[in-house]
Amino acid sequence: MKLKTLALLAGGATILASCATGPGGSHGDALRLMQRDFKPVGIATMDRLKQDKVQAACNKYDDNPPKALADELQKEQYATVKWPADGKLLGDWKSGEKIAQRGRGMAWNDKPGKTSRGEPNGGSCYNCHQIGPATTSFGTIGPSLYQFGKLRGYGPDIQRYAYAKIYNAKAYSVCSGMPRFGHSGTLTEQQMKDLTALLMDPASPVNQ
Amino acid sequence: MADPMKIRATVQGDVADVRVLMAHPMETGQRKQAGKAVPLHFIQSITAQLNGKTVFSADISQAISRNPVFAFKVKGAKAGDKIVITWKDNKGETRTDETTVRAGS
Amino acid sequence: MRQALVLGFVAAFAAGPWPQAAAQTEDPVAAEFDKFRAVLEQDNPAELWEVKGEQLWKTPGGPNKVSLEKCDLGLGSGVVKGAYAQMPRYFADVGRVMDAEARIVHCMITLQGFKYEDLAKAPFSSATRTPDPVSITTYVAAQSAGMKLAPSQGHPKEKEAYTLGKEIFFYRAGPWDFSCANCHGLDGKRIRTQPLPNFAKPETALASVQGWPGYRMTGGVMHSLQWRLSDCFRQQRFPKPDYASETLSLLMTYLTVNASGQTYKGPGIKR
Amino acid sequence: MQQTRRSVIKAGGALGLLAVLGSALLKPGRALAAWNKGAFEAKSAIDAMRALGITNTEESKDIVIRAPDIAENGAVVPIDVTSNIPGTTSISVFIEKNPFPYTGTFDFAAGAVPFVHLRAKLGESTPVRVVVAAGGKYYTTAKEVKVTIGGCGG
Repeated sequence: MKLKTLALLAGGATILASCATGPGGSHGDALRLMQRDFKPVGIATMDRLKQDKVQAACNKYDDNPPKALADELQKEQYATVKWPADGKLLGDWKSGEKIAQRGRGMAWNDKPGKTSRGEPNGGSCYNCHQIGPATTSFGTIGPSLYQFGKLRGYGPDIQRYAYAKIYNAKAYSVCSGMPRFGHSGTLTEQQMKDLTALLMDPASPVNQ
Repeated sequence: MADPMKIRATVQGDVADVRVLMAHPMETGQRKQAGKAVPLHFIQSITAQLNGKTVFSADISQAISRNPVFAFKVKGAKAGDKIVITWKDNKGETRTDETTVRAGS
Repeated sequence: MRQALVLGFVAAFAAGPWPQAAAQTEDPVAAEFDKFRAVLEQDNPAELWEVKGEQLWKTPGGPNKVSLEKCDLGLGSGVVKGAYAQMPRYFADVGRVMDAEARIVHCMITLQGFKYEDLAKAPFSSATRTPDPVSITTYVAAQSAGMKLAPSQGHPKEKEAYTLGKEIFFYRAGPWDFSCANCHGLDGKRIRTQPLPNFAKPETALASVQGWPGYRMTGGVMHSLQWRLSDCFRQQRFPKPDYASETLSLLMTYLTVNASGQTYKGPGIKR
Repeated sequence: MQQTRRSVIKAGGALGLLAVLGSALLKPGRALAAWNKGAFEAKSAIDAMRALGITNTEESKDIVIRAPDIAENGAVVPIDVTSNIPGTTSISVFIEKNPFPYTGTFDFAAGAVPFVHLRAKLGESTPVRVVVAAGGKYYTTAKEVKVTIGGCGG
């Protein structure tokens, strides 16, 4: 117990920084400190601190990796997209709207696939995007998705693009700020179909 | 016992600006903690006296924000006057604090 | 009508010498928030905790029944005025950089005899309880109101802390691939209606320190930077950082040094 | 039913028509010193006003409500009310779409200026209605305050 206290309060003296460069520089020492100072809570396990190939590359190159590497990684990421077995990409836009509004899930007190309140995980979409016209409290980190289908057309290619982008945003832009909702297991296939419908169903308020 | 209020009273000309912070949870009865509803607990009435005379009083509901803040103004006040404020909540708990009116800058 | 005026104003200044000011008024929603934030700050419930924190600082307490008046916040034993604006800083007695709350916790352990485990059990405020270190940090912070932020960068460990803090800030991981920078390394963005200042840039980094400790309107509770950063990691979908841990001090070093030279207004009010 | 009442309130001056519903004998000014349970537990502003004996109101531009057009956080919405009506004795506040709209009455005596600053919880976007008692009559105005989702929502 006492040892732990000492480690927490005086631990830094033992870890020396190597010469880090930019933000993308060596983060070996910072990572070691984080691994010491973070503790798992429920579904938020310690392996979440480990970077996968995409995260490591984006970190290393300040979100701007060389084109050849970016292309290679994007191809790999695209290959992770699991397409619905029934071949249908459009679900129910009404349910999609709810998923887009909800910002909970995947954090300390949440359950696998569910929020701490027992609702299905949300997609947090409105946190970053303008989507339906009724919601004015939308974020601006991502581009506006208002009239997504109306502007791009409702064809199968755009449907596939929308579904795959939600499933794995890194398939199109490897250091995108958008989470990989299918790849990370945040959203279910049905939820991603519902979100695709929100963007692509001609009847969705998004396309009015 | 409830925590003390913080009262500030400054006079400009002959109008005193009185501002008060109260420490109170102002529970609406709607909030849940560990699955159980937290019972209604809120300040119901407030009175403010200037040199012993009631100048401002209020009856309020649970819709007033937690840790309430109020401001009001009294004409005819001068530096050195005494302001006494009392609140009473729905559980019968009460708290009285006072301050002296200061000259404004 | 008023909106049109605001937009006209912004257009007139967009090419002017103050791009930062223009960015702040560009969004009419943000302008409305700013206007009423000033109203709310005029009477800030945070003051209730300043009073409480001062009492806790000066009154003998803990198993050792001593006050914190001998606590060294970096400017010498017992000096509170101005200490917050110069933290985080390096403390030779622990061999690491500490932020204000981590140092207060350290003093509560070493001087007053509290146990870290007890202080770390429920370190953040709830509707019904504000932990003592939060009140004390609020008091200490208030004693730096109106002063320029000047976190010390003279010691090699302080420079190292900045570098490590920067790495933590930019570290992308977790199921959603987020780093702090994903939301707070961009210019002029917002999440829902809440502006997201760019903490990596000196012009906008002040927002990471300003207003903390803060009275948070959501829940009506007093929170410090320890809570803010910890909860950011929750939203980042990371595991949980230990309370008053070195990692948090390092991150605070990065943020505060970026805001160096700007005036700290004292405890604030937050959404 | 509630919707109808609300539109009546929105119609403002039309509120006077409701005078016939209440007792015309009740005098303006708070009849009782006790906390008015009936008014505070009323689920509509109209019912609350009736419980308070406010039955005949006149729209007035001499009441100034200063509150945000869009509130940053519905939990703490700052509201300033100033009455420029001579002889003002009280200011009452009704947050129309809250579950219990009646939020409070502020009485002024012995030199108090008819002004109050308060902070209230707004459950959703709503008109904030103010009723001023002055010179034996009631005056009213309202301001719409929008409440939106602010942060990460998580």
